[in-house]
Amino acid sequence: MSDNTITVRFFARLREELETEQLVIEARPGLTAGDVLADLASQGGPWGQLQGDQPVMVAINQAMAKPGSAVEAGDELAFFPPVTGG
Amino acid sequence: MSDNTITVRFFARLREELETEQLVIEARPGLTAGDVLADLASQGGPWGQLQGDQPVMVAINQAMAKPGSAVEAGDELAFFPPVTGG
Amino acid sequence: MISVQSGDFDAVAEYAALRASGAGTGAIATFTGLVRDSGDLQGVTGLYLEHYPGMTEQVIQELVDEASKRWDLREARVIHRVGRLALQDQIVFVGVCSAHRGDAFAACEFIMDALKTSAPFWKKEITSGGEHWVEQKDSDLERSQGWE
Amino acid sequence: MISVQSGDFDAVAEYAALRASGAGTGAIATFTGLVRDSGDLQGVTGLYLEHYPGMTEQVIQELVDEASKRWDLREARVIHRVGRLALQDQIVFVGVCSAHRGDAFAACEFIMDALKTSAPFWKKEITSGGEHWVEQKDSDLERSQGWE
Repeated sequence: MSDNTITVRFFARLREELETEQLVIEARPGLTAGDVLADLASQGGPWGQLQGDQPVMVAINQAMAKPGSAVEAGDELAFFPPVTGG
Repeated sequence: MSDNTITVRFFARLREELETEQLVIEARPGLTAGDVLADLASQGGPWGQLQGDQPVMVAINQAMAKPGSAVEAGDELAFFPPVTGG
Repeated sequence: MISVQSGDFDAVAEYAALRASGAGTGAIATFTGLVRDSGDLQGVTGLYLEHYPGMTEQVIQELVDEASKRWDLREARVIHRVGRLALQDQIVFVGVCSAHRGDAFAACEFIMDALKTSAPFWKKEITSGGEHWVEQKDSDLERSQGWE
Repeated sequence: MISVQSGDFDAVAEYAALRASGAGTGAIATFTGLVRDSGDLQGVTGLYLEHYPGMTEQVIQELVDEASKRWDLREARVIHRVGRLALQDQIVFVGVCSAHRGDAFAACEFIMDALKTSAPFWKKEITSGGEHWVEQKDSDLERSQGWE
């Protein structure tokens, strides 16, 4: 991971529908998980669902977070559907 | 079991303290489990506890019963302390 | 399957039997009780368990039937040992399977709680200083009454 | 002991490990989840389970730690499988031991309920007509919220 980037990971239905397991974005001051969601959703197509009706869960550095949580350079940000284990 | 008798069984602490596992009594019209307890308790000594402070449970023909339950010829009557299994 | 026995049981075989109960089973809950060193007296070295042959098995069957009415149960297996047991020995096994997790947990706990308060078993603690019959605990009665 | 693994687990060995947890253990409660044929769609032939390596294990550890704060727990073992599973395969195992029966039941059920709503696992149902990701059930959320 380079100095000024954030790794973004997708799981399960999102990973499949976005056809993306992982991507890397630039960090910027004041960036939140919700900003990243909005940026990605603005690409349209399947990405639009990141701001759609279905809930998207957020984790930062493998801990549950919220759309308002700040993300910084070096962070691992993840988006996924509500969990359905067990 | 003869025609006009009731078998009385004791378990656990009662069996040990009464030094009796089983005895046979005569049936009589209108007899209840409580009457049998009273008759046995009147012998005194350890038998007194059948009408003492500690609860005595009653079963008739291997089903839980009450002191007021009727016992008839051929029945199996049992007295025992509250259960402590598991 | 209900058994009151002096010999040990094989929790492994019991689990295998529960698992074999059919394609609709999604949840298996089991409980095993062991003899432990913290009874009413200090220094417990073992237990002696007595039952009322015939009545005990019948009461357990009624508890299982009651659980089957309240919850979706595919199979229930209850084993209770009697006779002399040492520390860490297995005393009791209750295993149930159901389509649903909540039913499996509830039925298993219900049967176990009811077993302690309704089935004719009596437990004597054996200590270095002697033996004594265990008294019924209010906490067990309360747990069981919580189901009524 | 917490494990997320693609291979099957041996409920027998897990039970033996729980039983070996020490002389203060009086109660062992276990839960096993199996793949069953009654999901959201008819004709389920199997499941595919995905997780978030690293985060999943950490979340499960936190659930076990939380259970240890609430109840007397001697040992807890949690195994969750991932990858492709067939009907009747074992998916998840939660086993706990405690001095007390009530604590064992409560901790086992709490961990299992929380696992379903908090740990990053996603389940896809495989049917003869295709595959689809399972949606979270309100009933699972409610069960878990009951513990809060």
